[in-house]
Amino acid sequence: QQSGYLSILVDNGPQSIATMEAWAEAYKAMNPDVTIDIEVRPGGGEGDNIVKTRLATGAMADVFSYNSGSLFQAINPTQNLLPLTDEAFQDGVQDSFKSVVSAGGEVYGAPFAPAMGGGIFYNKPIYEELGLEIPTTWDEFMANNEAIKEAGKVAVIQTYADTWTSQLFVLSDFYNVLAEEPDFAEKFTANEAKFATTPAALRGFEKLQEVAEAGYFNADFGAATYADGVRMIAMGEGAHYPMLTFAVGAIAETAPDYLDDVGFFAQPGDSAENNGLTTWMPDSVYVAANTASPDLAKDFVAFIASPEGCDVRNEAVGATGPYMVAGCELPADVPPSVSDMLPYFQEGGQNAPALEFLSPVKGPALEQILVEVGTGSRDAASAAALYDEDVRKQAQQLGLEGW
Amino acid sequence: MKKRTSILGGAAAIAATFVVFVIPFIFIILMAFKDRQQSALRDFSLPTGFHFWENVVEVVKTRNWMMITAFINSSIITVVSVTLLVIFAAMVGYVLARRKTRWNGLIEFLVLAGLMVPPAVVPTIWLLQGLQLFGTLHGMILIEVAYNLPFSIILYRAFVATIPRDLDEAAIIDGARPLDVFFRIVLPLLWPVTVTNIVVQSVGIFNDFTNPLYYLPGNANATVQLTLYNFQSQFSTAYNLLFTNILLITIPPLLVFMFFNRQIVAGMTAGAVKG
Amino acid sequence: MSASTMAGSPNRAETRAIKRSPYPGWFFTPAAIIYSVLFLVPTFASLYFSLTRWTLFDSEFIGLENFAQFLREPFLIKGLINTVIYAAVTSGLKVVVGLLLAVMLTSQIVGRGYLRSVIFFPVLVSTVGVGITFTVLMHPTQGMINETLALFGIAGPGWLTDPNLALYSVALVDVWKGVGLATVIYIAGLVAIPQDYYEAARIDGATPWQNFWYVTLPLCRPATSTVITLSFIGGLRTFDLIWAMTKGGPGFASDTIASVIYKQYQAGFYGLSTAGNVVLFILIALLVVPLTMFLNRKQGHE
Amino acid sequence: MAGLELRQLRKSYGKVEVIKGVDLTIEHGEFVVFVGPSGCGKSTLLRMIAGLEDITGGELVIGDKVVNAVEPRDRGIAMVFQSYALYPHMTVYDNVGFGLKLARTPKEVRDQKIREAARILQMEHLLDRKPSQLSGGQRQRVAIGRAIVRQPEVFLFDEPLSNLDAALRVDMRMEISKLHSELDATMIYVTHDQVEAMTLADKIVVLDGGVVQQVGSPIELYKHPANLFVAGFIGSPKMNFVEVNADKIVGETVHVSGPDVVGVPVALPAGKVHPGDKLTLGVRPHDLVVAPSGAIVGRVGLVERLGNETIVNLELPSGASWLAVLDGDQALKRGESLALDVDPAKALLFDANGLAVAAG
Amino acid sequence: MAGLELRQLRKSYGKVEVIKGVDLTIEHGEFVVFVGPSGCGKSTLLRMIAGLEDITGGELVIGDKVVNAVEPRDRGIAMVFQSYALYPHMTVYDNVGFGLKLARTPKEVRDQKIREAARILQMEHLLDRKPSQLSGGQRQRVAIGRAIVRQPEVFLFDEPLSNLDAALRVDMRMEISKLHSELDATMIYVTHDQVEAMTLADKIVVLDGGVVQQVGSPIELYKHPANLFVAGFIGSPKMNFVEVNADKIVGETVHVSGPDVVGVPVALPAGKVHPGDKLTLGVRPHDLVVAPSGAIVGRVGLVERLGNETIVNLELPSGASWLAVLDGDQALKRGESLALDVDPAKALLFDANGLAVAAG
Ligand SMILES: Nc1ncnc2c1ncn2[C@@H]1O[C@H](COP(=O)(O)OP(=O)(O)OP(=O)(O)O)[C@@H](O)[C@H]1O
Ligand SMILES: Nc1ncnc2c1ncn2[C@@H]1O[C@H](COP(=O)(O)OP(=O)(O)OP(=O)(O)O)[C@@H](O)[C@H]1O
Ligand SMILES: [Mg+2]
Ligand SMILES: [Mg+2]
Repeated sequence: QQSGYLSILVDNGPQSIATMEAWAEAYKAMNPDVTIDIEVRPGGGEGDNIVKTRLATGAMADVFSYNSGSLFQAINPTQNLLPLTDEAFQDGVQDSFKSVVSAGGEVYGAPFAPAMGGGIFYNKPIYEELGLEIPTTWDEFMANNEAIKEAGKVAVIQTYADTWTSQLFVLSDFYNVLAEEPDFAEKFTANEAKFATTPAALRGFEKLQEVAEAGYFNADFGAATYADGVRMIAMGEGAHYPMLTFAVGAIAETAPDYLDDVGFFAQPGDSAENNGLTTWMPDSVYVAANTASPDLAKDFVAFIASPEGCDVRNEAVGATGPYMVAGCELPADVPPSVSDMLPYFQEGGQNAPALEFLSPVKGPALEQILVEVGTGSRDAASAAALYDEDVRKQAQQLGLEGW
Repeated sequence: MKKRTSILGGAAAIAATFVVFVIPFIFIILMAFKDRQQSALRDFSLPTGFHFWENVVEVVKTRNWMMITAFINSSIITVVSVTLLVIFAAMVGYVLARRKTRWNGLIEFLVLAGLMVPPAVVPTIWLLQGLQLFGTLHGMILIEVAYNLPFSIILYRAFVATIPRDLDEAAIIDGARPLDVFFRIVLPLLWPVTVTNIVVQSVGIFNDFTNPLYYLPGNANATVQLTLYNFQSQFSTAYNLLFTNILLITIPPLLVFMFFNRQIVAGMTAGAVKG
Repeated sequence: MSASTMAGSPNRAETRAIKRSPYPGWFFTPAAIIYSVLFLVPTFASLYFSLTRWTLFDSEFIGLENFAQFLREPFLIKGLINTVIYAAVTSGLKVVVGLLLAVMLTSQIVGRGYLRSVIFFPVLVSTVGVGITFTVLMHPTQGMINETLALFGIAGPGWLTDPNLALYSVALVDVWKGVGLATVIYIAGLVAIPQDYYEAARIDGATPWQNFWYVTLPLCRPATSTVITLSFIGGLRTFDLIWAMTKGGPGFASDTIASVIYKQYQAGFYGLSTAGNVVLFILIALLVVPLTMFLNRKQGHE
Repeated sequence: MAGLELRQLRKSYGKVEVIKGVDLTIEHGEFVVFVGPSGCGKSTLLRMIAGLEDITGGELVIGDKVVNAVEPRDRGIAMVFQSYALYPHMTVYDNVGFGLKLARTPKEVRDQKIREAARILQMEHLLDRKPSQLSGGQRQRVAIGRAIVRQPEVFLFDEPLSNLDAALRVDMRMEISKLHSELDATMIYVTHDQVEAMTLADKIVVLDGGVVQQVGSPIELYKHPANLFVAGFIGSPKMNFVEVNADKIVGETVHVSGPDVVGVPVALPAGKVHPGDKLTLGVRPHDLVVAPSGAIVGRVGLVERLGNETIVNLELPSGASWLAVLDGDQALKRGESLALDVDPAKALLFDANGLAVAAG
Repeated sequence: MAGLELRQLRKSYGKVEVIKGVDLTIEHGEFVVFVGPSGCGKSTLLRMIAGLEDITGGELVIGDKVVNAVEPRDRGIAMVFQSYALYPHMTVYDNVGFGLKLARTPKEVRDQKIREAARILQMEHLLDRKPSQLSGGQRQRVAIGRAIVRQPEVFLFDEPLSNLDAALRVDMRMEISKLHSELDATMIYVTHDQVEAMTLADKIVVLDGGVVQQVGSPIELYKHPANLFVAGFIGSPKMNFVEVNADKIVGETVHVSGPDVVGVPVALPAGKVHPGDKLTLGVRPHDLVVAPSGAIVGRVGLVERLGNETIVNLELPSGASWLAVLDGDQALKRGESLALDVDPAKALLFDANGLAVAAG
């Protein structure tokens, strides 16, 4: 039985708010003397700034959600966060997750959501109608696209009104990069490998260019939004939508009746044998170093990272992917897009973390550069070169060695 | 004859403004009447069902009636800071326009700088914390005053010239102290400018977004624009609720505008001086 | 008594110093305190950070490197040109349209209250709402604008997706949103013009147009200078609408200096973006200070 | 041709009726002066003629067109405003030349006309100043300049010389008079200066309370005022009045008496009054002469010595006080008794309604 | 006590010097009138005394304090502005009462004073109006009202009656005169009206071009002007001038002749002029009388018949023109020849520098 007051800062993704509210309710039901106050912040870069500003000025809420991986490193965890290494619940958390929320030998976070994959959503009815197979190589994928286009349908959905969606072809290709250049991430961090000069890395840019040049996009790809993309893939207005698997939640929300029409596969590489998924570690919850009630905060975080927490989440927003906590089960009736993803995570499946979990280096302008590639105003090679420039600036700002 | 042209002109103007200004507005209203699925299409279509009331209820109830708190907070911040702004800015604008000294150039530059330089957030928070004002409505009010002073000063400064200096002189001869001249003669005659200031600043402050986000953390301190975050995020947006919310938070400033708009009347200085 | 027997300039200077102006300096005090403490001091403090690599948590002094870096930004020149175009287009249109609307709205026109409210309404709507509304209306295929054009057989352009057009489209929306503000300022300016001058001009034989050109325009100079100053600086600095509508895109086509800086800030390059702000400030000052001096100089009468 | 006709012209501000039905005909080329007490409606009438005030009722004809709904610029008028209304953002030069500029007069012609006007108005050295840098009288002259350069068909002057010194005023009066005869324009002129009214006018219109009291040539109004108001208003100092009764009538002379006067003879055609009638006797201060045997006797009050004449305030027995303007510089002592007499032909009588008992 | 002393007071606007060193002493309780041509600096001087203009040079003493650096509200003055400067957003009532309100006069006292002033100024019915709803003369009266309710030690009036009709002006003149004697206040008064100046002033100050030309009592200035400027300025119509040479001197009489006059005798103490001296002869129009044998002969030009007197424009042989004001209504025909004479004691002579050849 805990008592006291807890403030929480959560980003404004509807699933985030809903999940956190559900957790808070459940937790308060167990501990009636606890008051919980949930505050919402924007996501994206603005959200990063809020979090950093509030941490830097000592005005952070007791518990907050934030990215893991390189963005986590940028908030100075050793100074600003309360270590959770020795908490009991960490025993159940997967090591792969712990590694992306650790700094200076301490673990600071607990998973906020299931893991995600970056790949390609596809519309099952279209595949059935045209008798298509799930592609395992890029060439098969392009052949499928051609067939779809021939059938007078939109092969690939792009939604550049929300520029961040343009990055998927490149980011989800990272499994394939690692397959060819296993040490790309280290070299990249050390300024020894470049996108422009590493053929495997350049492929992601080229793939986007190929798709664009083949004219597979929806007509209004420049003006469509992420919400449009979600709707289109669900309702069969387009056959493929490269996206992160959290989009399942959005589909469930805006087009629940079509949830079963959407499937998912990893972005294919050039060889069929080595077909694997680029994965994203979920966001994490952290406890601020200067919290007034550390014990309560830790207890609440432990609750989140418990099987009960997972159940509450399943109840509130449904399942969107495999959990990072031992004992958490997915319900039996997960939508196909989720079940399609699970094999990549299971024994014998192939997956690799996205670049941002292996390297702190990520240029901020990637999305704009890729929009240029997608709209045909820049070719892959120069885009990759421009991105390398952008990366250099970021690395310098981080003060990394060797830049 | 005059009448006819004014009616014709009025009709033409009404038609033109309808196209340019009202149609986008209708879009906003229509969105507020739709359900989530339809609103996600974001098209210019009639709502398939009447969901306005549901939307309103949901918007208002979301996150523990956050909207209500937000309205109260925003209103307090707006009323107090606009009052301070008007008085302080008018005082500065008045003296700046009336008294020519060699400092004027510098002062005007500093004022302009307030418009040209974006505020430095983190040092300001440190400062507010030092002053024990961080995260309080008082602090927020002072921040709004500081950030919006330049705009009001520039407006007043330019308009003080329209009040004949003879009136200051007459009041001075009548035994008025500087504060009397200012509050009894100049400020009343600047009423149209004050109205403009009130309208513009209250809209700006009521709708302020970034500043409360940084300087006024805490759920109890929510302001109206922050309520938009409840329905809009990078990854998913409930457009019907977002637009209902936009519509709801637009109403108070609109009422303020309609009330004050009527107060802008011509001929404030008529009959004052000869020549 | 001694003062009156002593003649000469030192004495005069002294008496002049004693005489208090009817426009006392202490009128500045309340504003000056709030403004300096909460704005000027933090701003000057932040100047230091433009010379550092700054993560908000700690900073490392790196001299002028940030400035060098900022000036190497690949799209700086493009952004600079865009910034000036954007500011000039928006402030120019706001002045012209705002003035014309204000003239119309101060005349005895029917439906005046309605018109005033309608024109001011966009000012009230949050930028987010405006951004969404117009991205919808300007949608290249389903947008109402292009659908209407299609009725006349015109294939409408991709307002926001055509790189050559996006900036201007946003500028137009900015004018749509901001012209109400310019209009209220102009209305205040117009009602301050004594009716006498119009009467004199009518007697002198002025047509309505001449009336406008020779009387209204010069006499609402306070309003004009305010609107120009405010909207020009605003235009040089804004990014919120650009952000809401195009995020500087497609690609980098509608990036302005302010949006470039904002992106750096979003990316967490705090020192760099502070340096960018210093550069932007200098740029704005170079354009605006001569402009305001010009506007104020011409205010010679009265 | 630019004659004017006012037909039952009326003007109200809300409930206040300011002009209450004015009928007036002004011939082309006539010089008409409006006089009347402060606030009687002179400026309002002028502004209605100019087209600056809406006409509440009646018709205004200029030339032979009803112009009620015609714009000021199409009425062919120029006006000097009582409040000047100089354009504050223009120099004197531009203020004066503005009307010409609007009429697209060529630059040289304009320049020449402006300089000519400036010469007439003795303000050549002020042409580059802004109105705010001028003295009151200088502003007024700019206002006149603005009107006279335009040479319209009708001039409207609203107290154009009120802030000028005597010498300048005489000069300006002459110039306006010259302008009038040169241009053959119709002029309507408001003034409070009796001398101006008398010397300039072909016709004087006396207004009071928004009603025309009398219209006529200056000398007619002076000699034969239609009523008490006109009698009192025209002539300075004011005519002296006293209530009297008709005593007896001897041929064409009526003898009247009252509390302050005894048996003053007044020339009057027979049959106009009857003995016992209640009347008012009016005598102009200038028409009183010192006469030891005079019918009017009083005590000397305030004495004003102007040099060429002396103004005496005479306290009459009833407590009323009369003014007398005596020729030359007379050293009268306060309190001494003084007897005055009046020429019967110059004394006037008014009936109980205030209307003149006509001598004609 | 509120006497004033001006010591070498100077004022420049940029390079334009407007007041060029004025020395003047005004006793407590005195009524001083400033006269001078338009633009000569009267208003400026008044505004300097009020403290509204910075003093460029010299000293201003009120009571016995140098007040150059004293604020207007501490100088104990009230002022009527030439431009009225009414508070446009206040009613007449509030305009008049504003000064009292600032001085925290109790409400009843204030009310009573305002109503008293309104009564004096005949504007009781206007108290609820805003200035924009008033006629020119009504506004001017409000401006006066605002000054007189305050009863300060020094009153400054800048052409306070210029827009009032004659009758009202006479009344107001009386009221101001009464106020002066009741309050025992010092009054400084600017006017262009000669009658006002003459009747109100204890002392007249004649200004020209920012320089004091003469200071003296009205009658002194009229009879003994210090120079040609004052002689020409004081008295209406203007004094006639002609250039002459001294012919011969007989006792205390000088005979002067010129192109237009022959042998006009002028009374003058011996020794002041010598035969052959170049002089200017000045004769007031009022001092000319019709005399068939008169020394001044000309042709009748314009004739203005005012009723009580007749103004004749006489064309002299050289082409110069003189004015004569003749008593009564005289029917003179244009073009006929007229001979006039002048009393030797009333003719004046001025030397080559324009200074009067003093008769004293
Ligand atoms: N701001 C100024 N700049 C330059 N000259 C000025 C300024 N203000 C006034 N003057 C000049 O100073 C002189 C004196 O002005 P002032 O108002 O004192 O005249 P005044 O004697 O009151 O004349 P009036 O009888 O016409 O009112 C005038 O010639 C005027 O043109
Ligand atoms: N807007 C108004 N509302 C009400 N009454 C008004 C308004 N304007 C003028 N008046 C009144 O109308 C009357 C006539 O004014 P007008 O200006 O014509 O007088 P005037 O004869 O020119 O007087 P003055 O000689 O004082 O200039 C005045 O009594 C005035 O108070
Ligand atoms: Mg008038
Ligand atoms: Mg003056």
